[in-house]
Amino acid sequence: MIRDPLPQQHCADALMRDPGCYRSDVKPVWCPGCGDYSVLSALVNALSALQLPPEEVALISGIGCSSRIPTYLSVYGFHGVHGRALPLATGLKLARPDLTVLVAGGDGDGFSIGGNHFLHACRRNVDMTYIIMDNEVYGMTKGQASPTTAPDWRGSELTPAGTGLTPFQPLILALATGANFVARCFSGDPANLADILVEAIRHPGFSVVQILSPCPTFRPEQRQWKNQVRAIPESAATDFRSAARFLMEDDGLSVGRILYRGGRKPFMLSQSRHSDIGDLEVEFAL
Amino acid sequence: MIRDPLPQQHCADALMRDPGCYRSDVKPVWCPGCGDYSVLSALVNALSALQLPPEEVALISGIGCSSRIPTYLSVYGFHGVHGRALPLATGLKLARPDLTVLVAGGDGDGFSIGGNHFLHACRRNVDMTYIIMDNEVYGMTKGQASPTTAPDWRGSELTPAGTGLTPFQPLILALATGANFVARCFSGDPANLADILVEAIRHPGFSVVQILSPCPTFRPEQRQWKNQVRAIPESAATDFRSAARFLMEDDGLSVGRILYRGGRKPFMLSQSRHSDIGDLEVEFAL
Amino acid sequence: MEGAGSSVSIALAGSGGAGAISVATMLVDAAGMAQWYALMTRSVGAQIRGGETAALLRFSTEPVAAHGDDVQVLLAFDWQNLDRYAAEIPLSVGSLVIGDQEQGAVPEAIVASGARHIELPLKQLAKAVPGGRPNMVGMGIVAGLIGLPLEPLNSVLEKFLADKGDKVLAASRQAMHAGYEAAAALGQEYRLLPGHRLPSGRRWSITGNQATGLGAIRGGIRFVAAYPITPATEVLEWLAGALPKVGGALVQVEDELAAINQVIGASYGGTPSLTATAGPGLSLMIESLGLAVASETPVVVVDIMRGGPSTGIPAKSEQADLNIAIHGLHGDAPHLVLAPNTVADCLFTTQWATHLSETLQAPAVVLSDQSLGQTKAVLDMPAGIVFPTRREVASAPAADQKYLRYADTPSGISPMAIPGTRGCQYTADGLEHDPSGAPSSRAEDHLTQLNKRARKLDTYDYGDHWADLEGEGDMAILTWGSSTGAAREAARRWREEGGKVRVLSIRLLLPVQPERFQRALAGVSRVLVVEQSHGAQFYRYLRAYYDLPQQTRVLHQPGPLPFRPRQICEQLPGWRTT
Amino acid sequence: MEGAGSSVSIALAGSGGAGAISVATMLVDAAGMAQWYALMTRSVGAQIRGGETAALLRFSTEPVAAHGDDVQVLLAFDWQNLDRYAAEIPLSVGSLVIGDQEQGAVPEAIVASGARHIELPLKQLAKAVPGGRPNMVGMGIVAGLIGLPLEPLNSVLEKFLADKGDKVLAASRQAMHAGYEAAAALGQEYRLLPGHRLPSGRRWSITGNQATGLGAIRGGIRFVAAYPITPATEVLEWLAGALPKVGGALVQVEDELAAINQVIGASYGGTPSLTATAGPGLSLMIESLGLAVASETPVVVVDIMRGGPSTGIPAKSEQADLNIAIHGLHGDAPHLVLAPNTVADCLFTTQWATHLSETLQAPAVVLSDQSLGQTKAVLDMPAGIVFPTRREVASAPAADQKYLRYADTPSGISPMAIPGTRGCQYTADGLEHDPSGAPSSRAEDHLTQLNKRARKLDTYDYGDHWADLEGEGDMAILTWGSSTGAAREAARRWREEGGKVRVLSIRLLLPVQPERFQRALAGVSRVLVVEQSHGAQFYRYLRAYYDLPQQTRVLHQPGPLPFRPRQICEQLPGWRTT
Ligand SMILES: Cc1ncc(C[n+]2csc(CCOP(=O)(O)OP(=O)(O)O)c2C)c(N)n1
Ligand SMILES: Cc1ncc(C[n+]2csc(CCOP(=O)(O)OP(=O)(O)O)c2C)c(N)n1
Ligand code: SF4
Ligand code: SF4
Ligand SMILES: [Mg+2]
Ligand SMILES: [Mg+2]
Repeated sequence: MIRDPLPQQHCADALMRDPGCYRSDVKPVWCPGCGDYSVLSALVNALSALQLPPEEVALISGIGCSSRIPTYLSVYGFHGVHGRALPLATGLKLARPDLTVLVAGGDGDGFSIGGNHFLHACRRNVDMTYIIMDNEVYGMTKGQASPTTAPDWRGSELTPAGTGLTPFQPLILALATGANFVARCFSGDPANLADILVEAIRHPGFSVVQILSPCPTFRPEQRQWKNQVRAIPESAATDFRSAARFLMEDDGLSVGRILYRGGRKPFMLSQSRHSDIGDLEVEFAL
Repeated sequence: MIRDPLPQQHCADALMRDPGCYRSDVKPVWCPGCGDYSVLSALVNALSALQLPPEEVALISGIGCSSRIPTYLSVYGFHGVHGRALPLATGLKLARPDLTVLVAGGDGDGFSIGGNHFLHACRRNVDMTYIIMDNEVYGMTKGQASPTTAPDWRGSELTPAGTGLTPFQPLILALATGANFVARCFSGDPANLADILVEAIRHPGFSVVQILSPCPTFRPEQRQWKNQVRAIPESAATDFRSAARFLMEDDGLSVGRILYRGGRKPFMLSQSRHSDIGDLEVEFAL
Repeated sequence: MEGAGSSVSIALAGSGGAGAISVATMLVDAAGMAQWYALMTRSVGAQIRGGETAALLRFSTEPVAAHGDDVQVLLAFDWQNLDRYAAEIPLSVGSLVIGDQEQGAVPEAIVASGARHIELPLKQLAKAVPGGRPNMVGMGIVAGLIGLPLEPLNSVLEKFLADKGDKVLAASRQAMHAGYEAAAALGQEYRLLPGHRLPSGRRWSITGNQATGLGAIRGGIRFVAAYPITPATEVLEWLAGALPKVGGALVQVEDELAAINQVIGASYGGTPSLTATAGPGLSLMIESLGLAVASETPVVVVDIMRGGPSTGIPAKSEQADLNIAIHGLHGDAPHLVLAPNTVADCLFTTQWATHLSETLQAPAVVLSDQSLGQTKAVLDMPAGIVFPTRREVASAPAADQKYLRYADTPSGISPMAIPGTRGCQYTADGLEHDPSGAPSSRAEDHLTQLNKRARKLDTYDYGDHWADLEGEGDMAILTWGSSTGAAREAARRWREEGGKVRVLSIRLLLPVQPERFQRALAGVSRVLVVEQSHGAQFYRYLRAYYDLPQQTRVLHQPGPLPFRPRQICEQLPGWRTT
Repeated sequence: MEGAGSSVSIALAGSGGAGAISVATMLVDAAGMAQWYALMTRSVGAQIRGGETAALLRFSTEPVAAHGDDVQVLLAFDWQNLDRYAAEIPLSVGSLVIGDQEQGAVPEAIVASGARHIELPLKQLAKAVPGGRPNMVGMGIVAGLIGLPLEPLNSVLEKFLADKGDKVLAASRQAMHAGYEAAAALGQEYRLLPGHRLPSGRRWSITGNQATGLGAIRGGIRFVAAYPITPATEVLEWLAGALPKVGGALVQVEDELAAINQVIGASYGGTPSLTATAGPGLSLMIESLGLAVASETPVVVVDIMRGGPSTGIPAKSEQADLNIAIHGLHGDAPHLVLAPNTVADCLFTTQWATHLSETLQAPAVVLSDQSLGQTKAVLDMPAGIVFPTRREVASAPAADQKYLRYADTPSGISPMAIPGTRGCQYTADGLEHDPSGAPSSRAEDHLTQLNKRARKLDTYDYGDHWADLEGEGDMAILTWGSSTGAAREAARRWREEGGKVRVLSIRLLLPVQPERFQRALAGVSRVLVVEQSHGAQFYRYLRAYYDLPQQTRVLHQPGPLPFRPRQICEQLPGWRTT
């Protein structure tokens, strides 16, 4: 699936874009077995399913193992600083509403240092898709607790007795602050993930897709996720209330379904060119 | 109620501390009619009711009209930078669990620039009381929309068509992220406010008290709040679920009752002095 | 004190409700319509509303960029909290203080100045007019004192009170007239000579913060993301209204971290973008300014400096963010730093900064300050300057070539692909990278990119705009930003007394221009550095990057008090040349 | 290349799984037990796990602070991605490369060096031992080459493999022995002379990051709040384990904005507090560092510098955060900046920084870097230094006096009340304030407080610790931080050849010490500045604050490659003195 370094002709044509059209020639730095590989392949599959011209897609990220993903695609990318992918993407989308803007990153990047932007991105409801590769750990910095880590996880020297903190519930917060599309997936089921990514990208407004994506290196027990995850029941996804109620009871291992699709109008800037600069200056003339 | 610049003798004695013992001689910069005056007086009344020695209370704030409050009390205070009152207070409380730590500020300070710390303070559940003077505006910078401002408020030149954003719901977020005590009050009812502040300060863990505190200067229409607020029904405050359900339906003008008191254990650091520095050095010796 | 004929300085003071600021604003516009020039700075207290306020006005027959040494006339509507700002109103034995006996005794601080003092019954005169207000009486007094004709006064009143209704307008006019007549008794001492006639519209009345906004739009800025902060908010307020009219937009965001990242994102998308803030906000943007450097994304960050450190003195001016603007980034992070030196120059410098940032694909910090930004000035209409170049963009590469975003070009500028351009997809990166943009930690790639990022800035030809040089002689005043006005006025006086002195005001602070500097100072053996910072930041910066003559002195003081020309003049004797 | 008798440099390389780092770690400890000194730095690739890794080792009979010019022996377990780090392993014609033919041909980059090359069947030798691993064979080879006795080797194996069970231990020992024997065939060229006998426990094996942590605790730090970041995380990891044992604690927080504010809060409460980070995190702390300045709250911020700008090169070293540390704050914000110059000095400097911060009620930034922090060194047990003073605290004032937190004292240090002290309640403030702490925007209060905050730092007597001076002569090398090691080694060689040179390594970078500097350089007419930054940040800093002789040269290069002593020696001739 790794494409030739030079852009391929067929990728320019609608309906002819195979997943390889969205993949760059850069080899991921990820560890063997990292869940992010599957997210990468689901994402290129989703883009292929959507037949989006690669040059009209932008993928923005922060810092972390997962945030390395833009380099591995052949769309436009921006690998920014830790925790600031959402505002960077927001600026891009507001200035360039014609582009399909995706944001990707980890649980540390998005919910620890980036938590404020997450809240305000949900509130703002700009038409973007936020893909969180949640491994309940800081992979890149070699295994510290993240906001989604269970309070009793003792695997880090920084929190030898566990964090003792209430885990951060990204989807409840997304719902509560105004995200327009909410889903949870598992990287171990890339076909389902690709389908949901397609829906998320299509849906207007701010879409949040939380993906359980194991970190076998620092959370080897997550290899068991494939046996532990279960499908979100259809009943959970009827409306806002059912989704909220379901999430408050859930242990976080229910995956594979869109929980909420809202109808809020996406935020856009009104830019109406109706004067030239000279007209602006009249106010100063005496 | 404004006390003499020199500390008064009776304020050193338990059971003798009148509200004036908690008030400094500095005149507030607030506008006439600002709701924050009532918050100030409710707070000193609450401290008097609790008979806390003023030197064992610390009041931490950020930047904003409301954040000026520490200077007007005669407890220990810290007027920090914009948006960072909660981590400053957290560090203080963790290092000095013997102090009563209060945090105060505005809706901009707490939910816009400070939003991330708010989430994580709720998660961490350190034993402090957070007093938010919510006027749905940035008073200090002369009237811009804050996260709690209604989306169609057109009073600021920065958002002439309104923000168009979903208002931030502090109490829903506080509940969802783990705050241990949640209440909403109105500065126009300082007696009730003082009562609830007493309870909030007494309650272990992180207590959040949202106070509707009008800004007559930039939101003159808030003068009407006194006619618009209503009591939170008793039924709303039975448990976590009822509180959450109530808040999701409420328009934000229900006040005067504690909505939730949780039983989560407050976060503390375990500091157990059992070796001297020499013992730490043994690991390096060959 | 300067001669009253060609320039006069007047202060209006009172509690916030007294309306000193609106009166001053109207007087400035009226003076401009009367073919004069004018300047108005304001000083406000800590009180959010209703606190003390003062407006410092200077009217002049020639363009004017700084206040004089003393206030010739202080008109006080009341004396509330005067001690908090008395230091900002320089009175001397020659000054005239006009008070209203109804407001109580003249405060000690004023009496101590030795100024002459008279009482006028402002409140009483106002009361005589139904609906009349003392500030309108005061407006009339000042107008009468300086000989402002009634016609422009009436037309500014009409403009400012347009939506207040005819009754208010009539009352205001009448109260103003009452003051105008009262002034007649005060003599001719403060009357200004007639100004030069210019066609209507050729004089502007504008604040530095508005000029900054206009410069941004002229430079091509079409996206602004920002978080309010004093004293930068007015830049944003003006832009929020203006941008949509030219196809752009402003968005208020959750904090400064979001602001800087939103503008980076928008600029990456091809839209020239800007944010404006003050010191505390600039501090928060530092990490991501480094991202703009490393990813080579043009963005403009306007810092309207205020008193520091920390939250400091939000509403007062200081030139103390030079250090952070020049050196604040971690790692080796070459970028642009520019500073306007007059109200009018806020327009030019912001426009030029945008041009340079776009051309050089680097962030530009523009250091204005509260005293420029919140000063309203009557000035000659600024020339419309159009810069030739724009961001160098990439188009689709030949079929057998791979687009290299960070190609190591001779100029150091690599064509930038705008998303949407087929075949040029790349990932912009804040990690060190190879020419394609892929992360690399190899020493060789690091050196190549560090060299390239430095080279593009160092080898570009900035031309003459880098600094303003005036005068001649072997003595030079070296300054920047808002201190330039006082330095120029001091130099003018020096020359009037037969001395020679150059004034070099550096507009382009980074990258440094050592050759141009040497040329500008050729033959200079004595330098006086003038800057408004406690730490002599500008002097240290000059030492680090430029060769200064042995005889270099520094005149530096922190805010909020601006330099008076006299302070600078006092440094010159002993150094006198012929 | 240096004589093999007293020092030898060896590199171990291989893919992440090969275990080069653990072997190197054990060799260092064993060398220390064998009465030698040692140094080990590591170089890791971008791969999160399983990527390329290399360990650079230097063993010596004398204390050693830097690597030599060349690696004498490179032992490669495999050749995976060698091109990514080949530049970091300096081979020359005299070097020996040991490879395993099973791993394929020696890469071109290695062959090009001209190094001699032999093959040893590491994998095969390992396979001969049930459970044996090639890295253990490699360990034996290196040990054999340098003549490390078996006894310490066995005891480190026992210590490191304690929880792996007897079978693993036996297999490892046997594989190591096989390597040890294989080395016999390679001759005596790399054998080290015996070291000086020191009693057991008098030599330490410690990394710079651990030493920093220990220095913090010795200085009195009892509260740490921080956010993980490479290469500072190990400071935190060590402190997280150690602090609770002395009644302190570490808390991992949501971001660096929280970290700096938590430590300010804890310090305000009376507990000496610290945070550690790297460039990106330091950038985020800038605003609140200003708060610590303005509110006069002591805090220590350790910055383990890495390649910049922006996210840069996280795992590699550079000395390019000097600018931000010195000048990064907005407004006039005097503070402390210190830098350790050896692994051992990480301990002393952090301890001293804590002492100064507490004494002077100002934030202190400690600039260590990846190459000091992640270097493991065998060194003489550091002396336990106890500084006399502590934070000056206020006690309850007399009945008729009001406590003034920011009283304008002669020293500039005002006694600080710790919450809980009756009668001293005050509000610490980042707004400018009067002596009581109440906000004030008056020019007079601003000047008083600016003067006071500068004075307390400028007039304090820092004694001899401000810099390390060695040598004599009219030529000086001026350097700081991790570049000091190479500079000292270059100077040593220079002296061995009969030259004279001083080495001045500045530990206290801020406040500047112009008088001490002048004294240290009295009689010096030629200066060579040595620093690891692309922008020559240290040189610019020196120019700004110190008077340098006319003949000043700068040797500066960015990371990740460290200076080789040879590079510095090459700058000295032509300048030779007698
Ligand atoms: C300002 C800043 N602080 C800290 C870091 C160090 N850092 C890099 S990635 C990371 C956490 C990554 O965790 P996550 O987002 O969950 O990604 P993962 O590696 O688990 O995919 C941290 C703390 C940084 N690069 N910048
Ligand atoms: C980093 C930073 N950004 C912006 C500001 C400017 N600022 C001061 S107060 C404030 C908003 C205050 O609003 P709020 O917290 O609601 O307080 P209020 O004045 O309404 O009581 C802002 C934006 C600042 N001081 N620091
Ligand atoms: S450390 Fe974990 S998250 Fe990072 S690449 Fe390895 S497996 Fe994936
Ligand atoms: S501006 Fe509003 S919030 Fe601020 S003091 Fe005035 S009334 Fe209160
Ligand atoms: Mg993660
Ligand atoms: Mg508010």
